[in-house]
Amino acid sequence: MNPGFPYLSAILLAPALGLLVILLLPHDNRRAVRWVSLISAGVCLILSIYIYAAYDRAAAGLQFVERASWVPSLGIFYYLAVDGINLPMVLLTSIVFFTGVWTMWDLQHRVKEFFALMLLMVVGVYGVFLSLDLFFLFVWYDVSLFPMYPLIAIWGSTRKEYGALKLTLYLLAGSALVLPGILYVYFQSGLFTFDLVQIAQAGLPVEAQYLGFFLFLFGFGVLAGLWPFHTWSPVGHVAAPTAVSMIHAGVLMKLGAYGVLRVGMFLCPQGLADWSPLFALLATVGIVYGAFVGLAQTDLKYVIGYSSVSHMGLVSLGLATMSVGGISGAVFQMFAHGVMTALFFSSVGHIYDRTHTKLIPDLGGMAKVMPRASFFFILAALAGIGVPCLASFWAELLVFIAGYQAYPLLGVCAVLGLVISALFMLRVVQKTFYGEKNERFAAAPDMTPAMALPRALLAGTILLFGLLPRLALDLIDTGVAPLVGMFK
Amino acid sequence: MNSLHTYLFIALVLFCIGLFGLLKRRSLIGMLISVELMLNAVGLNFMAFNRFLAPDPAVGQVAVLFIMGIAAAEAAIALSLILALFRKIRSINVEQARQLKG
Amino acid sequence: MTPVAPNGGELSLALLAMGLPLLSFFLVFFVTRPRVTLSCAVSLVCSGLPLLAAIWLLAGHWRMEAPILWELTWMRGGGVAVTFGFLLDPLSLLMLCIVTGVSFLVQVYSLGYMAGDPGKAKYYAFLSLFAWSMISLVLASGLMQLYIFWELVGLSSYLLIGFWHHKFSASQAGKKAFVMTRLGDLGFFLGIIVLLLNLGDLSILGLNQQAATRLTPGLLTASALLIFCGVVGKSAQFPLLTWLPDAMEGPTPVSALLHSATMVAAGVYLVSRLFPFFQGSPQALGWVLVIGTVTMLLSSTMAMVASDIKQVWAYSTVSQLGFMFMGLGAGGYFAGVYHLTTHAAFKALLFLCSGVFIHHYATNDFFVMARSGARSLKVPMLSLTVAGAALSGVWPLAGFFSKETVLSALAELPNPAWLWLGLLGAGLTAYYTFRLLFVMWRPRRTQPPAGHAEHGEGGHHGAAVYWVMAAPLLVLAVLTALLGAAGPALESFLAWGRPLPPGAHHGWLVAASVVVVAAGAGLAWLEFGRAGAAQQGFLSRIPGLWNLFANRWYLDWLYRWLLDHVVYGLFSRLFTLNDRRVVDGGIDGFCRATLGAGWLLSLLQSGLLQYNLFTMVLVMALVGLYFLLV
Amino acid sequence: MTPVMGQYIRPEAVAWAAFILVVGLTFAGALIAVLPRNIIYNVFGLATCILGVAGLFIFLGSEFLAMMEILIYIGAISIAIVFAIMLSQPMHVRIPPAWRPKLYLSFAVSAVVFVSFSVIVLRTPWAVALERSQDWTVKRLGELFLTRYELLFELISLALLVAIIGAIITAAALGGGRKPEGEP
Repeated sequence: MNPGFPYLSAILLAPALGLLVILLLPHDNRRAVRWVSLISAGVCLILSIYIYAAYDRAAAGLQFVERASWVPSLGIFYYLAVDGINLPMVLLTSIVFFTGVWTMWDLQHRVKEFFALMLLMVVGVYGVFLSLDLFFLFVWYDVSLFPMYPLIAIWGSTRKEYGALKLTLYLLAGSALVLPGILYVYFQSGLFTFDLVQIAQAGLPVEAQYLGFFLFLFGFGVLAGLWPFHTWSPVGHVAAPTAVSMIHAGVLMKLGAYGVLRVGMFLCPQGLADWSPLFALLATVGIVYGAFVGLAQTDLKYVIGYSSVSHMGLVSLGLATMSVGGISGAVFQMFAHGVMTALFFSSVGHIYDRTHTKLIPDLGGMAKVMPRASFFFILAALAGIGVPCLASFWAELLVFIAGYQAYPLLGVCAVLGLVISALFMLRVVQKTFYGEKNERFAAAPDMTPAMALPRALLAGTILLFGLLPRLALDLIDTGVAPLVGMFK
Repeated sequence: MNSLHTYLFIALVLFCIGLFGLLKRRSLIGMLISVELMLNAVGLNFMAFNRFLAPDPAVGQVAVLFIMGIAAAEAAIALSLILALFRKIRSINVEQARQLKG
Repeated sequence: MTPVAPNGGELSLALLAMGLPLLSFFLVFFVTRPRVTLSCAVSLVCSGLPLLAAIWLLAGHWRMEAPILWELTWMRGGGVAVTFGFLLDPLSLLMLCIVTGVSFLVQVYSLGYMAGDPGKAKYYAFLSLFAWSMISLVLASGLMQLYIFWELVGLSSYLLIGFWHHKFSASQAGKKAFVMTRLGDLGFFLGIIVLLLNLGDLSILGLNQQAATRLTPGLLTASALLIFCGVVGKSAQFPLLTWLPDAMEGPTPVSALLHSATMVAAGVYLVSRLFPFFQGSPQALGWVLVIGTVTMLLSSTMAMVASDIKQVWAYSTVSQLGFMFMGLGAGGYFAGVYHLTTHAAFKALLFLCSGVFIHHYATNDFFVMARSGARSLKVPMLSLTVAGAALSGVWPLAGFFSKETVLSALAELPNPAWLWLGLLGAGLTAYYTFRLLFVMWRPRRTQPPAGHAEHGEGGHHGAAVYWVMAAPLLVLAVLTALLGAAGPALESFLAWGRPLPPGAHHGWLVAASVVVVAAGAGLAWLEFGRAGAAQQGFLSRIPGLWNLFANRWYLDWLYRWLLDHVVYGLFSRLFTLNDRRVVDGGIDGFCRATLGAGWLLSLLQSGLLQYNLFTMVLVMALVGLYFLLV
Repeated sequence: MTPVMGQYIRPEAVAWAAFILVVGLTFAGALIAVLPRNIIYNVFGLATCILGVAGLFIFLGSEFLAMMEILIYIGAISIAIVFAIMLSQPMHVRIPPAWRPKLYLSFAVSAVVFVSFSVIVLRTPWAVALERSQDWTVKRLGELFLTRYELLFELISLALLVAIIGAIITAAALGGGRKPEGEP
């Protein structure tokens, strides 16, 4: 089990080191700041791909384990490991982070601060995904949340202060449920350890799981955009700058779902069983509701924001089914949606940068003006609709099957959401990219090949995992199967 | 005349008059005077307990002497503050010193 | 019937047919797009080779005895496995030939039709994508694979309909097609889930052999009907039929390929594919029959008043698909498949001929075309006539024979009403077909146009272009003329070469259908063909009916109303309001309440020392009292 | 007091009269210290009240304290207050009457305190120490100050010193640099 080289710590350290170097760099050296960010992101990406490939699928379980006691008297451990559940998330973070940094290459305003905050946020995200210690998990969770406020409030657009404040308040409110939850679990387990695996193996008292899961469900659920705690997310997406939207919708929202899965479901499987009907109901309402609200939006980013609500509803529905298929589907959906929504936001970001509008009625005929940006957006939209051979199709397939099996009525409603989401995605595509082009933007430049590359990386990921879903699902299954065993 | 309760009630009345003054007066000096009354009431209480209850009659006197010392110090500080405040807002009316308003 | 594994040759041929178009799509779309000629060449090669492979496979397995099956696991997750593979049996081989054949001919034809279009390379990429999806659909070994490619076919249809996406109507039509078929696919998908959860096996062979015994009748009917929902969407059956006429916004070759010969026929193919499964539930077959009949009659009436040549053929496609479902619903497996085969030939031909006219005269209105001298284009005109006659069911063309098989399947039913309705439909078909043919052959120059002229696609091009387009017409015309003779051979092929049960032969049926067709054609002659005819149908004298038919029985209006008032007006608006007012309003209200409470509390901080003292003293006194008394 | 007089006037009666006088002096002084609006009256009221309290201290058996009371309160504090008055509020400014509700509120609060403390006084079972020393002398007081209460004694001295320095600094520096009018 000892890999020799601490790959996971390296992933955690690369952005942290990059952050330090950036802080030491002079203010006006934007070039160096960008390169340092990109290199640290690239190192993360390469390491992530390596561990994704090197993970032994036959052996399964936790691998690349690094465990050291940190505060023995309180039972706090520095405990990093990957399994089938968080490995895709780490890969997702690396991809989105790398492309996000690249996408923001042309940023001119307070470059150093921007990249420093972004690196800080990403350190937190990696920390959450890699840590198996509740204490560290919570600390990283908050580290990843707080840079959002300055990132949105300084570099954002449309109603940025409002969006930033709303987002921060919501997420802190969620955090305020998670912390008592963690402490509750800590004391109820009677082990006085923060080691998640130990607590999960020992098992909590059944009556404690009811409250415990409730706290985790709604605490993390806020970040996962669980209906009706979702309104921060479209507002925040709209306000945030491109790369932040990408990381935010692509990765941060996954933190919430991951938290529900890793902390809530691992520690309180019985609690999930009690709360599952409500969880599934809220998820389904989110799916349908998000799609319907998305229909009425006129701002491109709002549309994507609501599609995120809808798609994250699918993740929640998958988790609520308590079956291998559903949870695997949910994890895969997290991955697929992360890549897809990053592609969405990076394309919209380009359009917004060039035209300074993201209002759908103002645009039109963009496919002629910006063929590359349009291609990437349309590809993402098709992935969002659930077109086969694009990654999210498989995830949705699994979630729908499991959802129908567990809750037939909700499953049918969720599938209905597919039609609505097709309607609103295509409506946006039609109004934005098709039709007569708006002469005002006729001269707006398309993406340069260099800027198309990160988008192509995202698009390629969608296609690769769409054509070869086993690349991810075989791995995810190994992580999910033991969890489902705990429900029995 | 020779009962604890008598003295306690005298002290209490004195204390309440002082309190009334403290709450009512707008002049800071007036408030200071009221505080002095209350301090006296407390000293009286100490002496009463000293006279009727305490095992060592010296202790209460010590306490009263301390109170007097504190009162003197307090008066000095308070008066200097009042003067400083007066120079700032040209008034010793406490209702005009509203910088603490939330 | 136990399947056998393919030998090396079969495996490589089938994979070649499935893989080449995908390769072509990626090559053309991502690599060779800037070089148009190269792109066309790549695409043509990659659609020609599958055709050869298909013919080779068909010829090599003409007397096959067991289906050939090859599968691998595409996706596996949580007990659900999706396989990717192919199943070669007579039906899939026949359909493979149809698909690759029409696809290849259309690609050749498009060389001329799309000449000069700036997006030609992209167009070929999309055609390749379509070919890949359709071939993989046809060869699918499992229902889930079929569904996946079914969706992909929908996607390529969306892309091709909206190919000229700068036209609002085109992008609108593409969206409409996608969403309406999606609506049907919803049912299909649920049907698959029901089958998966109750059977655990989605292989087509397994379904056909075991579903009837392993499922309760209720579940069987339910899943069959759900799957048929998908068919209704894809094959544009009632009530989801209105997307197909709109889909004519796409380039004409696309209409020929997708919206007449192959993609819309996928629904018929699916029902045939699962025919034993459907037979397990008489109710489900009954619904197939009902839906088919309603669709056929409804869309025939719509075709009777259309003046856009592509619209006529679009309605006719819907109606003929309905006719196929009548055949299948009546239990005539061969009837449906045979009509599908002949229909693919003559309908593709009809569209391609129309494309030549549209290309030449830059209009879609056949009254205008005729006045502009459409008669002078001999090859398209003759082909059009042959194909039209085949569509109407004129002996000895292919349509006559396939229509006869369908009608005889209907005649087997205990209730004679179905047969009468079928004959009525045949008469209507003859009427609207000959109406168009007579208008085209005998234009009235003096008379004002019966319909308003629309600007069609294309423009005038040289002779080379004309002949590139005309060559596929000739091939298809020959096929249309000859396929009728292939009926018995096809029937025995589809029945695995076993001797056929002697079907009841209805001699009077031939006579009846001839009479009906003659009546329809005669009526058309009276109104449009004879010298001095006003070229106005009897329907134009009945405004109520005319409006009903011209407005597609107000189905579109109904959908528009539902979309505007229910989806947008009710749900979307209400949910948005809820989001703004209730959810957001609640949270914002909570925040404002917090601020307000803070403001209220700040009032207590008057800055007046004595008010603070009041509180302090009072509280102290009361607390002291409390501790003493309690 | 001669024995002759003692026949007519009993010492207890004299003591009673003196006690009532002292209590009256205390209350009257307290009221004068609180009620009139003119601040000079208040200071005199305070002085009167202090006299009364000093008398009460004598009744309670500590002449030394009575002396100290007069010395500190009247001799130091009242004089300081008079100085402060002279340095601040001009005498001729008319002081408006107090705001009525505030008056009532103050009274009510004081009344509540009075009632509650009365209850406390009455309901507490005051326990007398079992052994009581009778040493009331100043000598004993001095000894205590220099032995057991040494630290407190020092602290009080320190506090006074600090207070005086602080008062000087506050009055001089914190005044805001604004010089009294008329000075160059």
